[in-house]
Amino acid sequence: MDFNDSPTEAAYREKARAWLVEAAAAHRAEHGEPKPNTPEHMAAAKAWQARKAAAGYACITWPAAVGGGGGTPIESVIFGQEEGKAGVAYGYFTIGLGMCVPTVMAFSDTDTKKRFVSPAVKGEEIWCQLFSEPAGGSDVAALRTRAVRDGEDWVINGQKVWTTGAHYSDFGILLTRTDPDVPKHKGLTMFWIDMRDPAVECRPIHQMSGGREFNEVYFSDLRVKDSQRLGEVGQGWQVALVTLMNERLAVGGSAGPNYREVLELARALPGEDGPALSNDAFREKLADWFVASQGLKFTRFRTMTALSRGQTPGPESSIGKIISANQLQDLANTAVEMQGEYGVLTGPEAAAGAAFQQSLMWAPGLRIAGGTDEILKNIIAERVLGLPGDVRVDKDVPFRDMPTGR
Amino acid sequence: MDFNDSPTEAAYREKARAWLVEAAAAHRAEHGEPKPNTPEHMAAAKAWQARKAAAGYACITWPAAVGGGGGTPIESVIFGQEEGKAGVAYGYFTIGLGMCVPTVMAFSDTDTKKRFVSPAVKGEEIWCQLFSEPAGGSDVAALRTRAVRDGEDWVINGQKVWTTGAHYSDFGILLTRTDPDVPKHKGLTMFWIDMRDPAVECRPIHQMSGGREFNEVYFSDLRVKDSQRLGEVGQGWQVALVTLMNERLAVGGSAGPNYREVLELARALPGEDGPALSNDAFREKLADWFVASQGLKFTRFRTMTALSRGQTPGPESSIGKIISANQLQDLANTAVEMQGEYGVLTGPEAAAGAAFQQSLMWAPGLRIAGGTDEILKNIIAERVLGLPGDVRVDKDVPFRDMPTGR
Amino acid sequence: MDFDYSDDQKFLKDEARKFLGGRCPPAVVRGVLDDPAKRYDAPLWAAVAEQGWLGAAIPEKHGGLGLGRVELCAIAEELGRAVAPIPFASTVYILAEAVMAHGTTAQQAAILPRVAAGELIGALAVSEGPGVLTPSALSARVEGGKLSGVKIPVTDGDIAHVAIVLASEGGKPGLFLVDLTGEGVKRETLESLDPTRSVARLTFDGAAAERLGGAGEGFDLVQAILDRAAVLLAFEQLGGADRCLEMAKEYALGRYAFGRVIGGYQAIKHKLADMYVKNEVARSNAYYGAWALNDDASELPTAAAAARIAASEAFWFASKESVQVHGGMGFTWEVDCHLYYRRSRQLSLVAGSPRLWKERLVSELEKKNAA
Amino acid sequence: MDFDYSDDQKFLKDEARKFLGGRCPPAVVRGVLDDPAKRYDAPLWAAVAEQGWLGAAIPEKHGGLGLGRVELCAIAEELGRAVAPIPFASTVYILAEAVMAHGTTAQQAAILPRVAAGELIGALAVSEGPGVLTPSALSARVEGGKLSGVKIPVTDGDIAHVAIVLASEGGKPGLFLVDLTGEGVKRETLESLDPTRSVARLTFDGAAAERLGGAGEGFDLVQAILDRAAVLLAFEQLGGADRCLEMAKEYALGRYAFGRVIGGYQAIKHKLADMYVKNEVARSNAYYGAWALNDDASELPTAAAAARIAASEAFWFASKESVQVHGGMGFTWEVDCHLYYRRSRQLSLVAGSPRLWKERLVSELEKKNAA
Repeated sequence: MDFNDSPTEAAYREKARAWLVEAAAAHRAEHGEPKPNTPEHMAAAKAWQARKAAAGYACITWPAAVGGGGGTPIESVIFGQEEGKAGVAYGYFTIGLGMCVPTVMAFSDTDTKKRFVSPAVKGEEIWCQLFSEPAGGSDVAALRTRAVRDGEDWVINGQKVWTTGAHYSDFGILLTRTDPDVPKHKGLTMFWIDMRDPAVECRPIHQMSGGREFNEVYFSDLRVKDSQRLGEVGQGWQVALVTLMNERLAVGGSAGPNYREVLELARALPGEDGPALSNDAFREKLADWFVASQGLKFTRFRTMTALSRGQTPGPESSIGKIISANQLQDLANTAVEMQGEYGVLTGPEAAAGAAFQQSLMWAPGLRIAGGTDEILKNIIAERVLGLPGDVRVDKDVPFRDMPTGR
Repeated sequence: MDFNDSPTEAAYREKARAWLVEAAAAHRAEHGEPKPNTPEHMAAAKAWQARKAAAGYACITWPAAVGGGGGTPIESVIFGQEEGKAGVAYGYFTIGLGMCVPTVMAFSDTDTKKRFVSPAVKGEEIWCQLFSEPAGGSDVAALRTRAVRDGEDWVINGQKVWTTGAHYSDFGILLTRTDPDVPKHKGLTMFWIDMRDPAVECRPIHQMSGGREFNEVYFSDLRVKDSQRLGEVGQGWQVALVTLMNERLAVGGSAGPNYREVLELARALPGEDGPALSNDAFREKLADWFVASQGLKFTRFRTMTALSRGQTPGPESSIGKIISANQLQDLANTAVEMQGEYGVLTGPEAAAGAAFQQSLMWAPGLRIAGGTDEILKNIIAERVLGLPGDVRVDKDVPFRDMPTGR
Repeated sequence: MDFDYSDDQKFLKDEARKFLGGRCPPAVVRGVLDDPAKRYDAPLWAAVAEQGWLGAAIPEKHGGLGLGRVELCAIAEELGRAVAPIPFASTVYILAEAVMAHGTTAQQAAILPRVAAGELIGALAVSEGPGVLTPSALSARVEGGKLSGVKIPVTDGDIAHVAIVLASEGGKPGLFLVDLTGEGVKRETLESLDPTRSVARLTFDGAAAERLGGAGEGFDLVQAILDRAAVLLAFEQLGGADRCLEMAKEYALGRYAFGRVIGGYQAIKHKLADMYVKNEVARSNAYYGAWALNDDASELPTAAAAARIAASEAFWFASKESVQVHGGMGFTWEVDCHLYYRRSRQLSLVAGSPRLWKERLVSELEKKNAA
Repeated sequence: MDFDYSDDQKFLKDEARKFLGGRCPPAVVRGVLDDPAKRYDAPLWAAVAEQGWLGAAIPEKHGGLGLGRVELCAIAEELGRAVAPIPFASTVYILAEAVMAHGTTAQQAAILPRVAAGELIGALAVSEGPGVLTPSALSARVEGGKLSGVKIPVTDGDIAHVAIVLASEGGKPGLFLVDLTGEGVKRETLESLDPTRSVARLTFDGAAAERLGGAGEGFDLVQAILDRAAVLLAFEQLGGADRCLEMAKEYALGRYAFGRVIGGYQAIKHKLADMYVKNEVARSNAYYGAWALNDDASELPTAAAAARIAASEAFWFASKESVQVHGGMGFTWEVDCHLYYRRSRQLSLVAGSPRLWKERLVSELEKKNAA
């Protein structure tokens, strides 16, 4: 029961840290600190990824033969921690390298792998994942994007939604319906596609939080070759499960202000009787948030311990998002309410740079993205506790005949 | 939007109050204040019921011809309020007159009605309701008590559970399974039975709270005549629904200490810094309990208004028990925890006469009796909001073939 | 026992709903939301004035309809349901109610007819910064009838004609009526969580100020004004919460997942049942508040606090969980969920946070129980 | 990174579970519950002593096994899971730990070997009535080495041989070791929410008292003792909470309603998922507490508070909702749910309520963040 690295881990950490210090300095000298969502930022990100790949620090657990580091999961975690401390980290590659490219590696031929894996590892090409649709949110397999065979090609029409990074991605993996006459899970097929094809159109989604980080993606007679198929025709769901299983290992980043920030806010705010921080009701909430945050932090440590011991962590990590997303909403709301009428302000005069107001508007999305509270609780109940799944009325019905209401 | 009686209601209230003052005095002079669960208490209760019946204050909404008061629902509510204030009220008749006898009235022949209704109104005979079984809690219709036809008789074997007042009841209405080869709701039949029959055995249930207020009731070759049948063979579920619909109108009594008692406790208890009542976190809870309690009180007023206007209140009253039972548990626990280590004490030295500790042990039962939180939320969702019922896998399966696990 | 709207009041409420259904559909709310230059919907304001709503509770002699407060509650409930983007609360619940309760005959004669006619928008200027304003921290000052100081934020401060301003005079806190269109007033519109309701920074530099109510009673008067406003705001919150439940229910009945409507899943059903329970608790407490307000009962402080606490909780819960029931769609700008989510925050913040009202409620209960 | 039990510790824990499965089935717990004369299960106590658990963390030179605190945590987790009706907490987490941390060499030599051998039961006597005991209210007094006063309640006070008593001496609060079998001690067994754990009123009238730790440090020492005990108690609570979840899950998988197991309904599934989440948060915080305890880290006050808060919340939630999942059966005396419901209350009350620990935690955070 301690937090120290094993000697091997410590050695790896030391090596990684040394490399990072030098590499980060060189990287900054070359690229500066460009603003997010600019071409310069993307260029810097790609350069950093290439630099890591050259040193064996990109895709650490992948074989060196495909450009990876040939290392262990715990090494990957350690490098991630040190990279965070070094202050250079870009999010553009997470979905591609975490979910899409592993799927390509698992389900394509040698040529395709050769064509795509190494460029992705080096950051030369970015991938996105095209699964969610308006008609199938929690129920991914209810998707309607149709792929119809035409000789050696497939012709694709339909729409995806909530696609992260569609507008800057070069390629995507696309789950389609190829047979609506069989039950829904059996009529799906996966393809990789070129996102630059003119038949692919990205439109940003205007979120309730005001931002536009996600996309709708439309396909109008998009033509792909049968060789772009990943897995067998009708086996798309099995392929998608592999993709989604890899999602679990992607580590969720920090989600906004936590107990520390709200403690600081309350210390400065006048309450009825001394600073707001002296209110016992607020203090109890603060204690609860701290305990939950520590709980999540140490649960991650337990996951790392499992990795360190060579075990595979289970779906237990689902607890993280349920807690953190709900807590963010509660914490942000408490911080805003504590300000009284002033709490409505979101401009330059807002307290704490309007961080709490922004979190308040973002939290509802966080509670939905990557699985609603309800879906995550189902996962815990079914996969961790072994309780039965819901009664499924859609298992044996041809997709075409399923009620949809719209 | 006011709390005053209409002139008619005020006149009725005045008349009732005048009668109650005199009647209660006379009743007390004759019976004193016997301890609950004694023969004297039962005798007093029966005498009070007879006195009310003679004056038209028993079963106020029932026709005078059967011994009732020939009055309106709002008169019944008004009398109940005044009776409460007069400090004489006994619970022995609630289930019989609220649920069982109305069922007898609805489903039996003239002779049976003549035989039973008037004695019940006068408190001469007490009824209980025999529906729940070990195998069918929330799922009442899953019951297994078998009634088998034998000439003009039926022979009944099986077990009921959680039967209130079985040990002091004279008669009961009993829901049985007469045909296990049809789906579960279709094979039920209702009877009235004599609780003094030697083939009926009552055993008190030892509750986790320590008390023994409820019973298990066993039937060993209980023989009843076909004329004791209420409704048609196989129509027992329809009959039971009438019984249960009447349950809704039975007013839930006070359930233990409320915000006022815990406020008083906290005023007297030392906290970290002044009395426990000065703790803001406690004060917020107190405010929440007050608001919820007032919410329930005024929701009852809204129900009374509907009655007063001649409307039928809906299943909205289900919100009452969800709130009050959960609140009782939270309030009791808060009051106990506030005492620190001393809170474990339940003997004569316990704070507030151990009322909070008793409530803490009773509240889990209150959350189950008359419908668990989950069942009540289903009722609200389905009957008030019109959402669909659960997928039912048991609708068309013969009862005999239903999986039960035990 | 008559603890509900009367038939006449129900008729008024139904008519109000129809009226707002036509004049204040979501497109009108979005017109204000999406246009930073638009601080409220002026045509709706004019139409509401024409309906007589602004003067619903103002006596006939001052040009109002002379109805009771319960009628005003019925209107408030419908305005909340429609997320109406107009300064109704500031003008009617606060300015008009305050002047009726605490104004001199002259002040009433000067202000009430203009409110009833839709010529005057009001505002309440108390806050000077984040957190609770205590008497010792109050910095706005009146000297020789001239007000100086900064108030931030002031809801509707940029569009109001008259503000009630809390300021100290001779070391004592008082309330003052200030003509915001006169000299010595600088107004700046500020960005807000709920852009469909306007907020501003008001900077006073020698603005003419006339006292409302007694000298030194400023903080007590603010509380008295907020007690009345709290009941009316509770009805707006209740209307909003009801609409959130309806929207969530409609969506849950139309949206399919795994071959059946999501409204058939217990997790969704129970979430909606929870909303229903909270809304009913809020409704019952609001009705009690309406009675206390209408009868000017001594129970008003307790009733107002309970109404506000229950309604704030119900609207917050319903607005945030309605987003969740709508899933990804609920998080988009196009779907109306966020109009209610934003408004639920605005309404909870505008007259003191639920936490302050809980403290006020318990203080009242302590007093009552001690007696 | 090695943030879990080691293989050896897991082995110890598995063995403990097997041992308690055989020696402490529910029948043994009920033996104490149902017999007012029985204050603990003496055979189990003897067997536990024989296993060496009483001295698990006591140095070998004092007759213990000299293992670490993490091993003791593993044992605590299993004791909590089994609702063991023995004075383990009072004797091991409190008396032995306190004497190791604050006792003189002589006191250690006198007490620790007897604890390890199972010859000595301990108790902590602080409370003098309901609510928080503040220094000014402390009424127990020591004069000339003789203790007088009343302590109520004292967990295990009627069966203990030695108590650590908080009393003032010369106007200063101190801790004192008192032989409860000696002169001037009157003990009365009291009724409790959890009859499987004993409580008593102790009346001292000139009982011999020997100071433990420094003069005037009584309250600080109590807190230091409770910091250590809180971590170990958190593991008992965690073990209990885990067992509640298991019981609820097993019942939900075997009980049918409407033709399918109730464990297939979302309302039950999500309730169990909520339990799981709380238990995992409690486990992670408890592990951190174990580390801080074992390493005598400066983080102990924070870690102990967090462990206790999370574990109290988890056990309360799991024990009360497990009753609900069991439905009517869960409310009967025959089903074991109430053993856990009662113990969850006992464990939350015995070392200070969660509310006090939250206050302590936030005070620590304030200090840390100020620095």
